[in-house]
Formats: sequence, structure tokens, C-alpha cells
Amino acid sequence: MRISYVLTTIFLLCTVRAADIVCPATPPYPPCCVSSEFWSGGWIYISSVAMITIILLLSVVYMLSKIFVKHEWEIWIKDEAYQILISIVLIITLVIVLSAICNVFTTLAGNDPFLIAHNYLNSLIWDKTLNMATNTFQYSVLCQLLAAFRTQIGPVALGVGFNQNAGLRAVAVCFDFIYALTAGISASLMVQDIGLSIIQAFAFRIMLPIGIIFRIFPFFRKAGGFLIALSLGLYIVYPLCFVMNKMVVDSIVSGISLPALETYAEPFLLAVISPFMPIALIGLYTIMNQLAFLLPQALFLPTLNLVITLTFIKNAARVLSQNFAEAY
Amino acid sequence: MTAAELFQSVWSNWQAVAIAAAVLSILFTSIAYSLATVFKLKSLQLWVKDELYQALASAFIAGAAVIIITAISNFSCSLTGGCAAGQDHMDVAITIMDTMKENVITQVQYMFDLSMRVGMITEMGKYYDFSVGNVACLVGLCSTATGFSWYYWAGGSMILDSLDYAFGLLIPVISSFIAQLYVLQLIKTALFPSLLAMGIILRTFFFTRKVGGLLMAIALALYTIYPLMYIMLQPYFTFTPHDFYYPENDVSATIMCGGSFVPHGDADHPFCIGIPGTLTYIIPGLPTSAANTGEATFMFKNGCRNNGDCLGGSTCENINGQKMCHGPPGSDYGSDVYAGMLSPYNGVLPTVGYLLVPGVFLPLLIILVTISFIKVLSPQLGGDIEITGLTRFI
Amino acid sequence: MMLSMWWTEPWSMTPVSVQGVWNVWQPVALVAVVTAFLIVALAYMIGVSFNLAGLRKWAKVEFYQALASAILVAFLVLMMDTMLNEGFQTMIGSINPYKKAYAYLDGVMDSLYPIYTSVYKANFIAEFIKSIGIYSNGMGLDYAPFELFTSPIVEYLHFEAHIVTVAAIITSTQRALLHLFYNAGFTVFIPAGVLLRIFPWTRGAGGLLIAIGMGLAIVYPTMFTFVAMMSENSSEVKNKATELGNSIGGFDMTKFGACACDFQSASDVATTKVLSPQLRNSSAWLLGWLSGIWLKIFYYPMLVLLVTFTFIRTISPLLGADITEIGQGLVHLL
Amino acid sequence: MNILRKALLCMVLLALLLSGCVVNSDGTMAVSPACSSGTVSSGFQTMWESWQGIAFLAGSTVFIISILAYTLGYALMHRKVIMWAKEQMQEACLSMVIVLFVIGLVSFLCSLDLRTLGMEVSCICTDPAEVYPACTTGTSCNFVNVGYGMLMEMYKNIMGGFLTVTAIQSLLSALSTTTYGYAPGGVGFVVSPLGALGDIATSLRDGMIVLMTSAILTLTQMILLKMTESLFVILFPIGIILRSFGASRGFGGGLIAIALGLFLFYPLMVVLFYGSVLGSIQADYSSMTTSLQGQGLDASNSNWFGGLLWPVAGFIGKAMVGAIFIPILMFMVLIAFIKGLSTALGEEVDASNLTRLI
Amino acid sequence: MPIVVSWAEWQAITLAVVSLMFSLVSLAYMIGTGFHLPKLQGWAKDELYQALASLLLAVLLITFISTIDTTMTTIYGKDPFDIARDYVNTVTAGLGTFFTGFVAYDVYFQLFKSAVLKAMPSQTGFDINPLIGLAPLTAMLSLSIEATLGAMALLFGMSAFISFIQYQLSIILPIGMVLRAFPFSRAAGGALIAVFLGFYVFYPFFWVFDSYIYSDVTAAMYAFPLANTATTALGIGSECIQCPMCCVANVPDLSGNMFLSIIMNLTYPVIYYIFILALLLPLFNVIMVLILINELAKIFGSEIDISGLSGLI
Repeated sequence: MRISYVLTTIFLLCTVRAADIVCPATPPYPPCCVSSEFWSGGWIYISSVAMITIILLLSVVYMLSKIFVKHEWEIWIKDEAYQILISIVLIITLVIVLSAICNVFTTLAGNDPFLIAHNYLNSLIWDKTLNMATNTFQYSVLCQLLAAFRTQIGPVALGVGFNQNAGLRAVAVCFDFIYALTAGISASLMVQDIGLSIIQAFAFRIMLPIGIIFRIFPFFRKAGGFLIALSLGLYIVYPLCFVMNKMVVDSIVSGISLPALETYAEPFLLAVISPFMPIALIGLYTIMNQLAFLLPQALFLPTLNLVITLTFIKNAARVLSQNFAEAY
Repeated sequence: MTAAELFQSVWSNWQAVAIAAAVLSILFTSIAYSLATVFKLKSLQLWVKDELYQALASAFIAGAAVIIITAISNFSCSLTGGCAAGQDHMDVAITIMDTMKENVITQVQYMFDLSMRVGMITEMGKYYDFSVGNVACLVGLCSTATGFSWYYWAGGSMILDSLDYAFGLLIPVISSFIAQLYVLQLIKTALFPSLLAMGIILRTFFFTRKVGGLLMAIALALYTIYPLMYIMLQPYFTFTPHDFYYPENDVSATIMCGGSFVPHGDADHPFCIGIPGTLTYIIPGLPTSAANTGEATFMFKNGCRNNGDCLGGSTCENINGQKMCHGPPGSDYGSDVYAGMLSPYNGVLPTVGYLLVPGVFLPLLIILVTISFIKVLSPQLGGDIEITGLTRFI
Repeated sequence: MMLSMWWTEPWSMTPVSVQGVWNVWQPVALVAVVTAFLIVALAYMIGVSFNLAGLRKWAKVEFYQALASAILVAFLVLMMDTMLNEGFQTMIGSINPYKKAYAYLDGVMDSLYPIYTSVYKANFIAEFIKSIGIYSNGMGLDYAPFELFTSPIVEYLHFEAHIVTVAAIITSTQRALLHLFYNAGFTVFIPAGVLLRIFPWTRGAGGLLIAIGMGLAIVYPTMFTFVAMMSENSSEVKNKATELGNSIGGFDMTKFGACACDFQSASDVATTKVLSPQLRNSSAWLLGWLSGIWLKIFYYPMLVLLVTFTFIRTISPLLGADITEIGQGLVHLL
Repeated sequence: MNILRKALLCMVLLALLLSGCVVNSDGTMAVSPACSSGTVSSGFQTMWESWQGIAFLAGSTVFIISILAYTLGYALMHRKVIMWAKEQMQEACLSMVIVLFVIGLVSFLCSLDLRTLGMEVSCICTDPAEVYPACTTGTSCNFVNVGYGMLMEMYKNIMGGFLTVTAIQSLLSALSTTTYGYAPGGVGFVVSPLGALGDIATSLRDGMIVLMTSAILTLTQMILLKMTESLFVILFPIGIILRSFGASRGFGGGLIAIALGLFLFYPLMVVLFYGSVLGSIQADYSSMTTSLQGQGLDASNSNWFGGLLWPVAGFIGKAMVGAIFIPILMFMVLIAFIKGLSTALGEEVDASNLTRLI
Repeated sequence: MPIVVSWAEWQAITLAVVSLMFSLVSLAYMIGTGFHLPKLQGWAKDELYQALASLLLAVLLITFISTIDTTMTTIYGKDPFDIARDYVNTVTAGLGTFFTGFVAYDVYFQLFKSAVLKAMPSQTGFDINPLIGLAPLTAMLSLSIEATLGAMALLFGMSAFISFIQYQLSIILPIGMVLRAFPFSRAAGGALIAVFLGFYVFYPFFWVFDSYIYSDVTAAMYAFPLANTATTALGIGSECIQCPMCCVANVPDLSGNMFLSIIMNLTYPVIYYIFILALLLPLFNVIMVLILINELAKIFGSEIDISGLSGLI
């Protein structure tokens, strides 16, 4: 007795939760809500209309098959009817499961995953990448100024002149190389940031409803399954990957300590040639360390995010677009 | 010694190896065949039958390689409109690139001469002392010297900068022509014969069949399509070098440049530097200039020739406000750049621009076509020869 | 035989002088179609006589390929004619796109030429004045009186000359490319492509060549026609250039050949002519025009080349060669 | 009736999942690397306790449902359902078995001492302050630390080489700018005799850029190595849980493959590949420095090319191959491993179309 | 303290690993038959075939490699790796001589270019930098120096990579074998074995092919007719016949031609060395090996279907 009692309460709890999956009429929309307005009539209304039309169509075909005694049509109708049922079940479970999954992961991430991802990416772009780029640029200009400093002993016609710090020009070239690299890194991070906001705007509000409607029509079933999988993958898995990135980066920042420059440099050699060289090289060394921290976050982790999201989409598309014929 | 003959010589000592390899793989497949029949293994039997045919095909290719190659070389020769005796289309391509390289280097030489002449006087400064010269000045420790100094042709530095930029593009273009020539010679002497030989041999063993097919496809593509594209685009690989003149007839220049004493015998030569002019510049009091101060037209036009492209040339027509100076083909308007392209502009900068097309764009286009030829050809040779019917027939 | 093409410039009003192309094209087309059908017949005959099913099947497939080649050949010139002559007529009015493009590029060169010479003339005198120096060992003085205000002008003119240098090189390269596409498009690439389409082994390369021929011959010139419509005429540029050239006129350089007799006129030129608003305005206007030209002769053509290559990449599988990977790699390269 | 019953059961499953979702109090997952000071890190242990509960729960729920489905199928003589249920049961048991071994596997990997495998390797002291040979509190020589130590050695060598090349380059460019005037009495020459050294300096400048890039890439790999530990801690548990459910089995399998590939195979490759390359780069660096001392930096010495530039070019070449070319080879093999593993465990992790993307 | 994973005797390790796998699987097979566990027995039988395939593969590989080494040592006296290294070292030495040649010329040209002649006896007169026009030549020399040093560094890297393959990469064969034994990591194991075979066997082969091209062709490349630039440089060219005065009096043209022809004689062979020997051929080798690895990985990675040979057991 007790079990059935518990089961019913939980069942009610789920249906109640299901209601808040649909976004309220006016923004700000809570995270993870499926848009209520989809063009004009709202996608729930449209999918029900679509369902009714298909049922009408099937009944007409069924009547025809009876008149012309076409046995194979009957089987086709039976199969289509079953598929529609599966679609309905799928949509209902989807609606319920969606809110559950969203809540689980939001609690897991501590906040709306999109918000965390945006903050993480913005802090990376504006705090780390761009001020590193400005430091690099300043160092480069300073080195070139120092390199042009010329000492002349005696008049030009009868004396000797040389630029003691001419070597700094090469260090300036190294700084320019890093500056070009940071430009590339900040570009890739910005693209991801913009991609996230696009996903946040369109994935659940447009792509998911279309996928659900396509899932109902017999011919677009596979496309519908794929669209639903795509919207789920992009809206849920992709931002979570960024949350994972943030956690990973926070966990390792403390653990890594790189040896100072002096441990492996022959300071006496460099100072002799030009007094400014050690200062420039220490600047270069610190910027290289910062760059080494940035590169994985701008290249390796985004690729990992894409691989995980694509794997999810591929798997979910396969699951969603199968027609469960065997269970029947 | 054409590439076909080179292949023949290489193939003469490799053919035995290829035939031996084919026989070996036939032996191997027949053993496997007997094994398969004894143990009645259907899948192995099928595989063996196919291997046998592949081995036979390899043997056929090994045997007929020389004949096929000579046939291809004759056909390509006919495509190029006939080759000289003892030469094939590869040599035609090599001569094209060789003459192109020679002409481009003479053109670079003319530009370099111009750079030397302009450089000579740009940094020529004049110092003129007004003070009462005392004896010490003679020894150079002249503490009382006061006077003026100026660099009359400092303006030449603008041309030096443009020439510097032009040479920055020319050096890679020259090396690209030389590199293309080397690649063609390398294909003819080494790449084609050895790659083809290696490909045929590797093709006989079943596990390296695909690589063998690919090597053969690369060899054939490099031997046929690559040179033929050069021959097909030959008009773009011909270039007539020309020298640079200074059209403004500055009277003072002719006098100071010593009358007809100007290189290449023309009165109008830019920045002509002669000994008399220089002396007059150094010795104070002589009111003349060592060289002329006219416009640097040679950077765009290489000077007038009879009724050709002097400013205000005759055969120009107006196309909605834009003056297009092109006579019908054959008219002497402007000089022929290459491939029938007439242009009034053939000075330093346009010439560099024109050389960029055969130096950079055309090689990339030719490589793109060759790679796609290889990509189509290699599965054909790579073992799953599509016309299985033919192999079964032999 | 096939390879000795006759290279021309676009005189006739219609983009494709159908007659000119056909007499180059017609022998190649015949050879291609005849050999294709010959091979198919031979293969089929062998297949039937030795009842080799595989060979017959292959022959049937090759028959369709040969038919495709025949159709391609027959209609190609017709298609070229309708698409180019009529097509251009509707798109850009009754002018030959190539003639328009040639005229545009020559117009740009016509403008760059006077700009360079006038900038050189203005700079020659300004730089000379800048180099005038007064030295006095007694007072340890080495002072260039005019350098302070002439050097910004000289740097400015040097920068302008550099942009003209780069623009001239790129324009002449575009001009040569345009000439290549006009001549090679129909008379080299398409005949060679059709010839190669016959044999199964070289079908891929043939398809690619036809695609390149059509792409370069059609897409590239139309770009220039649109660009040409948006450009000002070169005479206005020439007036500005001569205005700049004369802004420092009237200064007799020969006086300074021997001695600095007329130091007064040198300082007059330095203070009034070099700093004159006329010089500043005309050189500023020319720099504005140059940056506009820079867009039209560097970024647009680069864009169009990319569009042309994607066009080639899309239709080449249609014609038999799949170059998606290689093409993309090379596009990055370009 | 049958379908309604199934729908109800699905609801039950979901409800159970929600209620069982015990997450530590403040809701956020505190992530700490898998290994610390030679054994399983306490952070991972505590986190794994809570995740273990969930994994067991998920496995048992699937098990219960499949038993239910099995009986149903048996009752309705529906062969397909029975087969499906049997398969689900196998998967549930497998995932529960995996859960059991996780702690054992991680602790084995963290405490594995490579020196026992006959490799002379440089390890890390448990107390991060100390440098390896002089370790008081003990050493940890597992894959990750050894890999980190080797990369650190290589980084030091490359930076040493970089600084030496910078020194040579700056001396040469300084010398090339010297101008020497000899015009007594106003007549004579002003020359810069050592102009050619400037050209050599520019070619050394390209060497500097290559060495700097190699150093940055080595540093990046050190950081990647540390990241893989934390990635494993997140991806592996989620992968196991998702793998037990039928619908997300492929995705779970993919995650497990990625986690194992990064945490297990990547450090192994680093140790094997860099263990070998490091030796030759170190030998080359020491030979370069000795020949420099011998040659001295005066250009007059006749053997300036053999003594000075030949070893420098050799060092730059080896560093370039060691720090840039070999990691590409390593990642190629790593992707092949992950792909192979993921096809077996579940959904094939398709990284190939990604390479075309970049 | 050299840290070298010198598991040099990779052959022995591979055989040990494979036989270990073989015994494990046969143990499972025995248990399967002993305790009548049909499922375990079936599975063990499959695994047995795979272990047999691995064993066969290992033996085949080792014999294949040793035969290649012996044949190459008999023909060339060295194994492919040594031939490859010698070839790379000769090319690097060649580039070294070019480098010294360039630097020698550069010293003179920089000197000429920067020489400012002062002729102001009593602070009156002029100063001139006559040969500033040599700037393009020194730029060409500087570019050649940079390219030669870069090519030398690349070739040093290549020879280091070859010895890395010979001495250290062989470690991945035993690992590949181990991975091949387990069903779930069979594909990964196959990929490793393919990488080993591709790089250990075929990569040096392609280098031997390059050394053949180098020795066979380089002589032919040097016969470069430099007809006209040399003569005009020395003022005896065709132009001087038409206008003798021009040649004699025109100092800058004359000296210019002389310098240009010297440079051209030096840059021709270097472009052959840099472009073909240091860039084109190594790239060709790596691409061919990667294509081969792709093919071999398909063969080794998949379940090698030798169940047909079951008749033998």
C-alpha cells in the first residue's frame, strides 16, 4: 500500500513541475524553459492541431483501405498510429524530464549554466587575454625604443658608434608574435561567447518546438528527432561543459608553480651585453606563463566541449529518431 | 635522353625484380588456393581468386610498362604540336621555364641597375664652407669652419623605398621560377622513373597494393598533366625584359651628362650620372647639376618608343568617361606584356605585378589540377581496378 | 595543335565572341565525342563476343558518360552564349564585362601614374629643403633649419608613395589575372576538360578543368563590372595630382647645383609652399581616394576569388571531380 | 492497459532519480584532482562517495525495471521484451561492477611507482616546495607526476637554450651596428665593417621565436596534464551513471572513453614519448653550451660557424621536433585510442569531422 | 641525468607480451571447457583466434623488419636508419657550406653598401655613399642566410626524429599488442601497430629513396648555363659592343652587374637544396607514411578474420 501511495504523490509532484517548463509570456525567462509563443498560436496548440489532422488523414486512408480491400494500407496505418502514440509519449516524457534535468544540473552548477559560462568567458577575454595583450604591446614598444639608443665615441668622422641594446629588437619581435597569438585567442573566445548567447536565444525557443512538431509528421520523423537532440545538446550539455571547464581550471590553478627565470639563466652573460635585456626577458617570461595558462582554455577545452556535445547529439538523435518498432 | 628512355634504363634492372615479385605473389596465392580447396574455405577461395587476378594484372603492367610509357610520351608530344628529336614534352616544358627564368633574371638585372644608379646620387651631399679657411682646416681639425650642406637628390629615397618593396616581392618570384624549373627537371631525371618502378613493384604485394597504386598515379600525373599544363599555359610563361628610360628631355641633363654620353645610347636616361656632371657638382662655383630632377615616370612606363605610349597616345577611346588606350590587336600601342596583353604601363611596378601571376598564381592552379588527377587515378591503379571484366578476359 | 591558342583582348562588344570560341572549340569537341563513343562500342563488342557480363555492364555505364560528354559539348557553347551574352545584357546592360573590367583597371593605373609622379615631384623639393643644414665647428653647431616642419610632410608623401606602389603592383596583377581568365577560360580549360572527361581514369581532372574554366570566365569579370560602376572617373584624380605637383612649382633647383646663392628663395619655398594648404588638401584628397581604391583592387578581388573557388568546388563534383578537401586546403593557402 | 502501465513505471523511475539526487549542501560540485601526494586525493574520495550512491541507485533502478520488464515479457510471451530486459540487466550489473573498481583503479594509478617498471625517471616530491632528488617527505612517481617532471625538465632546457640564443643574437646585432669613422682631414671613409653579423642575427631571431613557441607548448602540455586529473574526476562518474540508463548508454560510454583516454593514456604517452626526446635535447643543450664556452663569442676565431652556429641550429631543430612535431604525433595516437575505446563502450566519439572544422 | 626509456630490445618485449596474452586466453579456454561454460568457451575461442592473429602479426613483423635490415646492410652496408641519417647529414653539411659562402659575400657587400666616402678637405666638398643601391642584394643575401639556417634546423630536427623512431618509438609495438588483446581496445591497439609499422619500416625507406634521388640527380642540377649575366658583368657583353663608352664610364651599372651575377651563381643551387631537399622530399615522406598508416590501421584495427583457418585447429 505504502509504495502505491508514495508513487502517486511523486507522480503528482512531477506533473506539477512539468507546468513550469513552459516560459512565462514576458521575459525575463527562467533558465531551461521552452518558449510558449512559437509564431502566434504557441507550439502546444500547433502540435495538437497537427496531431488531429494526421489522425483524420489516417482514418480516411483506413476507410479507403476497407473500400478497396488494400491490406498493406491497413498495416501502414496501424504502424503510423503506433508511431503517433510513441510521439505523444515521447513529448510528454520530454517535457517532464526536461524540467527535472534542468533543475538537477542548475543545482549541480550552482547557478544558471549560461550565466556561469558567460562570466567565465568574459573574465577570460577582458581580464586575462586583453590586458596581457596590452602588456605585450607596451613591452614591445619599450624594447624597440631602447634598441634605437646609440652611443657614439668621438665625432662620426673619426670615432666609433654602436647600439648596445640592438638585441632588444629581436625580443620586441617575440613580443609581437605573442601579441598576434593573443589576438587569435581572444577571437576564438569571443566566437564561443557569441555562440552561447545565440544558443540561449534560439535553442529552446525555436529549435525544440520545431523538432517536436516535425516528430509528429510521419515523413519528418528522423529530422524531428535530430532537431530535438540538437536543441537538447546545445542548450543543456554545451553550457555545462563550460561549467566543467571553469571547475577544472579553478582546481588546478593552485597546484602549478613554475620555477623562476633565474634558476636556469646565466645572468652574468646577459647583463654584460645590454643592461636592459634581463628586465625585458623577465617580462617575456611572465607573459609566456600567462599565455601557457590561456592556450588550453582557448584551444583544448573548447574542442573537448564540442566533442562531448557532438557525441551527445549523435547518441540522442539515434535514440529519439528510432521508431521503437522492435518493442511493438 | 627523354624521360621515357630514362625510365627504360631504370626499368631494365628493376623489371626482373618486378616480374619476380609478381611470380612470388602468384606462388603465394596458389598455395593459399590449394589450402582453401583442401579445407573448403569459401571466403579464402574468393579472396585468392581475386589475388590471382591482381597478380596477373601486376605481371601484365610490369611487362608492358615500357610500351605504355612510350605510347603516353608520343601522345603528349603530339599534343604539344611535335617535339624535337630525342626530346619529349617534358623537355618542351623545361625549355619554356628555362627561357622564362633567364628573361626574368635579365629583367631583375635592369631593375637592379636602376637601383644602383638612383642609390648612387641619393646620398650625395654637398658641403660649402664660407668661413675664412685657415691652414688647420686642410688637416681636418678645422675648428672655425662654418657653411652650408645639403643633399640635392635626397628625394631619390622615395624611389629607393619603392624599389626595395618591389625587390621584396621579386626575390620570392625568382626563386619560385627557379624552383619550378628544378621540380620539372627532378621529375624528368629521378621522380618519374623511380616512383613508377617502385609503384609497380609495391603493387604486386597485397598489403602494399594501395600504396603502389598511389605511387604509380603520382608518377603518371607528374609525367603527363603537370608538364602539359605548363605547355598549355605557355603564353603566360613567356616574358620579354625591357630597360627603363626617362622620357623628359631635360636640357641640362643632356649637357651635364656629357651629350650622348649616356648608357644605352639614349638621351633620356633617368638619373644619368656621368663623371663631368659629378665634377661640376663637387667643384664650387659651377652652376650645373650632375643629374636631372624630372618625374620618376620609369616606375610606371618604361619610356617612349616611336609613336607608342607617350602621354596622349593616339589610339584611345572613351568608355563612359574612362580613357582606354587600346588599339585593335597588332597595333603598336603599348608593349606586349605576355599572352597578347597590351598595356601602356610596363614600368618597374607593373612589371612586378605582371610577374606575380606566373610566379605564384599559376603554379598553385597547376598543383590543384595535378592533385585532383592523382586523386581520381590512384583508386584505378590501386588494386580494385574497376574494369574487372578486362582482367578476367586476359 | 590544341595548345597553340590565339590570345586576344576584349574588343568585340559581346563578352564571348561565339564565332571565335567555336572555331577553336569545334575540332576538340568532335574528337572528344567520337573517341568516347568509339571506346564504348569497342568495349561492348568485346563484352558481347566473349560474353563477359562485367564488361558489358561497364560499357553500358560508359555509354551514358559518353552521352553526357556529348550533351555537355553540344550545349556548352550554346549555354555560354545565352548565359554570357544575353545574361550579361540583362544584368549589366549591353557592355562586354571584360571590356568594362579592363577599362576599370586601366583607369586605376591611369590615376596611380600621375599621383606617383606628382608626389615624387613635391617630395623631391621638400626633401631637398629638409636636407639643407648649417654647420659651424667653432660653435659645435650642426642645425637643419627647415627639418622641423618639412619632415612631417616628407614622411606623409613617402607613406602615400608606398600605398601607390603596393596599389600599382596589385592592380597590374589583377589586370594580368583578368587577361588570363578571359583567354584561358573558354579556349584552354574547357576544351582540355572535355577532352579529359572521355577517359574514365581522367574524368575527375576533366570535370575540375571545366569547372575552373566556367568559374573563372564568368564569375570573376562580373565582379569587376559591379566595382567599375561604383568608381569615380580617373580625370578628377589626375587634376588633383597635377594640383599637388604644381603646389611647390616655381623653385629653380639648378641654382642650388653649385652654390647656395639663393637661400632666401629656399626658405620662402619651405615656409610658404611646403606648408601651403593647397599641398595639404590635394595630398589628403589623394590619400582618401587611394584607400577607396585599396578596397576595390585588394579586398573585392580576394573575396571574388574565394567565391569563384567555392563555385568551382560546388559544381566540380557535378562534372566528375571531387576536390572538396584539396580545394579547401588551397583556398586557405590563397 | 499494457502501455499505460509502462508509462507509469517510467514516471516512477524519474521520481526515484529526482529524490535520490543527493548533492552536497551548497549545491556546487567542488572538484579536486584525482591524485594528490602519491595516493587518491581525499577530495576525490569524498566526492566519489556521494556519486557512488547515485551510481548504485541508478544501476539498481535499471535492474528493478528490467526484472519487471522480464517478468512482463515472460508473462506475455513477448520474446523481444525479454531480450531487451536481459540486455538491460547485463548493462546494469556491468556498470555496478565498474563502480566498485573505480576507487581501486584510481588509487592503483596514483600510487604506481614507475621506477618499479625499470624506468629511470625523475619524480616529484610529495612536498611541492622541495626539488626532486632531495625529497624528505617521500616521492610520488605515478604517470602524471613523472610526465609533469619530464616536461618541466624539457621546459628548463628549452628556456636555457632560448636565453643562450638571445645572448648570442643581441651581441651579434650590437656588433653589426658599430660604425667606424676614419676621415682625418675631412677625407676618408666612414664604414660599418661588421654589417654581415646583422643578417646572422636576423636568422637567429627566427630561431628565438621557434624556441619560444616550443617552450610555450611544453608549458601548455604541463597544464593539460594537470587538467586531465580534474577532467577525469568530473567526466568519469557522470559517464558511469549515464551508461547504466539504456537511452544514454552511448553518451555515457563516450564520456568514460574520453575520461580514461585523458587520465590514463595521455600521461602514459607523455612519459614514453618525452622520456626519450628529453634525453637527446638535454645532451644537445649541454654540448651547445660547452662548445660556446670553448668557442667564446669573439668573431675572430676561425671556427665560428662549426663552433657557434652548427650546434645552435642543431639545438633549435631538435627542440622544434621534440616540442612541436612529436606532440602532434602523440595526439594522433591518443585520438585513435579514444575512438577505439568509445566504439567498444558505447557511442563512437567522432573527432574526425572536428579536425576538418578547425 | 639522462632519462631515456631505452626499452631497446622491443622485439623480446613484444614476444613476451604476446605469449602472455596467448597463455591467459588459453587458460580461460581451458576453464571454459573444464567447467562446461559454453559461453566462456565460445568467447575464449574467439579471443584465442585474436591472440593467434596477434602472435602471427608479431612474428611476421619482426621477421619482415629483420629481413629488410639484413638485405639493406648487404646492399648498402648500412641499415635504412643509418642511410637516412647519413643522407640528412650530407645535405646539412652542404647547406652549411652555402651558409658560410653567403656570410662571406655578405661581409663584403655590407661593407661596400655602408661605406660613406667623405671628400671635404677643408670642410668643403661632398660626401657620398656610392653603393647604397646594393640594398636589394644584401636583402637577397640576408633572406638566403635566414632560409639556409632554417633549412639546416629543419634537417637537424628530421635526423633527431629518425633516431627517435629507431630507438624510442619502437616501444609502442608491445603496447599496441597488449591493447589488441582486449576486445574493447582492439581498434586502438591496431592503430598503434600501424603507426609503428608506418614509421619504423616505411619512413626510413622513403629516406633511402630520397638519398638515391640526391646522389643520382644533384650532379645534373649544377650544369646551369649562366651565359649572359657573367659577360655583361665584366663589361664584355653585347651592350658594350654597341656603345663602348657606356660600359666604361658607367661605373654603377658595371659594378652592379658584377655583384648580381656573383649572387645568382650562389642562389641557384641553394634553392635546389632548400626547396627540394629540405622541404619537398621530407614533406612527401611524411604524407606517404601517414596515408600508409591510414590503410594499415584499417587492416590491423579490424577483427582480423582468420576464422577460416579454424580447420587447422
